Amino acid sequence: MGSDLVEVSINTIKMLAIFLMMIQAVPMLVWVERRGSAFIQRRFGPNRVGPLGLFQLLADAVKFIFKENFVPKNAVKFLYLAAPVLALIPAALTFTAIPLSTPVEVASFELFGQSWGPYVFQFRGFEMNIGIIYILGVGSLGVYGLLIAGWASGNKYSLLGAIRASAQMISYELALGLSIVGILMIYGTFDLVELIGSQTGHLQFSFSGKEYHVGFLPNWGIFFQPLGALLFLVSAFAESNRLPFDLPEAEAELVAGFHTEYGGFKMLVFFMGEYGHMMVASALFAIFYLGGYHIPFVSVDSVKEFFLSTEMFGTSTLASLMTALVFHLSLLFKVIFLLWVFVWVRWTLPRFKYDRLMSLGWKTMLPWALVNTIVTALFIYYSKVSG
Amino acid sequence: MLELEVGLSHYLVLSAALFIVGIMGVLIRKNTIVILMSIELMLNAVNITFVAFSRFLNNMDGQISVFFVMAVAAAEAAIGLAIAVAVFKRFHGINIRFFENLKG
Amino acid sequence: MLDQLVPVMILFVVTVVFAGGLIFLTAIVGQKAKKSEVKLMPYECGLPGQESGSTKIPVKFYLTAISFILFDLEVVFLYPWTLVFAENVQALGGPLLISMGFFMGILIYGLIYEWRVGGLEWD
Amino acid sequence: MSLIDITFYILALTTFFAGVAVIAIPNPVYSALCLAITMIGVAGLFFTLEAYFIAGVQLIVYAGAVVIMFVMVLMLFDLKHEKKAFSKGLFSMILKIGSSAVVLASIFSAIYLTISAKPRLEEVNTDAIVAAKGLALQLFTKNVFAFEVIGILLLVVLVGAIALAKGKGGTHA
Repeated sequence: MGSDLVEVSINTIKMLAIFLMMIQAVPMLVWVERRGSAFIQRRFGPNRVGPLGLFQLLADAVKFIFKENFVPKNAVKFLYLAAPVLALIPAALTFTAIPLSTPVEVASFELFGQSWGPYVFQFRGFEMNIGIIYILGVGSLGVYGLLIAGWASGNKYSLLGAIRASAQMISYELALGLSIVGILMIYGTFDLVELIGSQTGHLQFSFSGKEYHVGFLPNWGIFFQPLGALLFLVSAFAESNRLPFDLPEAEAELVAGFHTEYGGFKMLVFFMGEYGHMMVASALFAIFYLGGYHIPFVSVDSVKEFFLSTEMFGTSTLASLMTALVFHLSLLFKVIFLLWVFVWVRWTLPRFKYDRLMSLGWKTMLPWALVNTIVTALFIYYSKVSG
Repeated sequence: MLELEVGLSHYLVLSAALFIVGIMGVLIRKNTIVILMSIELMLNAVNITFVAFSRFLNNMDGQISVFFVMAVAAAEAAIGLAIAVAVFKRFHGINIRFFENLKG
Repeated sequence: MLDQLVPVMILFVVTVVFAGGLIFLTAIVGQKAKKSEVKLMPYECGLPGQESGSTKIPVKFYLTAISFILFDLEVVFLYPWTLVFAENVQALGGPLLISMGFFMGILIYGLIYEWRVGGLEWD
Repeated sequence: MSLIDITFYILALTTFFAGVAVIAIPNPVYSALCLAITMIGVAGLFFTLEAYFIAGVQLIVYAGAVVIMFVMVLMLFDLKHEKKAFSKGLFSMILKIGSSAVVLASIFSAIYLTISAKPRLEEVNTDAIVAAKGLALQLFTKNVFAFEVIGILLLVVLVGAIALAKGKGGTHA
């Protein structure tokens, strides 16, 4: 968190800002989902409250706050109320560990008669040195929220729904872990910033000594690991219980599965957790396969030079801040596109039956992930060794 | 004797305490699965000692043995639970006394 | 070490305070309706629930949990392997490939065995 | 009492009291959840010992797989609240607590007598990826044999679990 008081306080404020950014993004995502589904089904989404229905979600949030706080009869009161919070914690802890943009260098400046030394602020919640292992570890804790919600609400069906949801989540966690192994083998590091750094410039790779340069394609991970990207996306859908994998909470099946007994604001916290997982999954996909916050053929220094030349953002601090914002927008654009894919798939694909869903996880995703790992290992071996 | 500056002995004291809690769990409880959990507790206490010594002696062997302890503990928990479920199906309860009449 | 662990703890506390506080807020601010017996019944979509004591939940789920643990261990052993493999492929490429090939071969055989024996079937 | 000590004491106390709660609470589902808290606490302790990769693996393997299996199976059994969770017999109870106390006393005295030089925990801030690479290199060069034996062990456990699960019907067949 840095050495002196100023750095620590700024880092804490930055972390809380990114946490609030995630929480605040949930109503926007719900709005995108409702308008998107309306667009797909050729009907108008919410458009009464405010322009284009943008304040509809604010109205919903206020309505949820005033709903009655209801605890069913044979529910375990403490765990019943704690479950939504447990569902939100993994999403919050993983989203703040994701690097959102290039670091901001602040030159030393004079303020209140004291000279503050030069700082470098990472454009992320907090700087986690084992990156992806931490995110996978905390991500695998997401199942507790489901299990406790299903068990504590004292309802037979919600318990069954919770166990089915957790069985589905753990089965697809295997394919998720294995698809990441493919990418790690190519870039050879756990740290996400290093991983993003090695995805700049145009697509080039060396195979047994000869260098291949593909001028028009950016050097993104998706061209090295197409199968891995597909596996990652599909298991990301299953991890956040999104359609076509949301059988355990489908209305028709088990009466909304593990959150049958939840209503009002507790339901909204569950949505925050689900959308948080969706944002983490799409941010990770953007980092692994779409080059993170890099713009395809534009290097960080050229953007910085451009801002230094303009007179408004002349000073080096403002220039590095503006470059960070530009690159943050590029990551944001990729994440928003992927979130649209989540919404788009939800309203076009039908839902899987439970045994088909589990057999897809174990009998197709896992074997293909193993094949992908083996092929990548052999490819790297032959491309490096015989050269 | 009691310094507040955290050193190697603090970690050893904590892992000893956890180990004793694990032993007590195995001795006191009658539910098989809670006994399996207290065995996991004991293995975790051993892991803390391994990592503490590997950190203070600056040598990686401790962490490698933690890796293997985790693998064996996970395998043991899996098999222990499979046996507990098999006993539950037969005796409709997983009290430790049902395990006396296992054959062999 | 500290500038990673302290933010995680701060954020954990902030999330719990934020979400828990809002839920507690709705408990205070929300409507106070009279406690009616029927409303508190677990939701059985209309049919009055027959409390049949212990429910017959298929035990298939624990086999999925066990095979998940075993294959998760395989994935966890793959992570350090990728670090070593990516870095010194020239020097150690061959023996590394053979050792991990043997390890994954065993576990792939385990998966095939489970598939053939029907461990992955869902009734 | 620098920040390192405060974080250590917070994590140590949560781990210890969650550990005691695992064996103290009669209802097994609560003790499984307290076991999850212990595992996360131990992962935090590994962090303070700068064993970052092992802390991540602990989170993935223990907190994210083993304890979830315990919680799922306990929820499947749906045991009614266990009245007699603890073994009866006052004399045997005294014997058990006495023997554990003797073992505890011997361990504490061993620690106190042998740790003459009390090395302090100061931050070495090793780079996590370099440490993980060193660990991995040693794992796959020096201990390759043990690594293969772990593979065989996992296969044996898988075959054993499937054989045990061949039984018919649900939990109340």
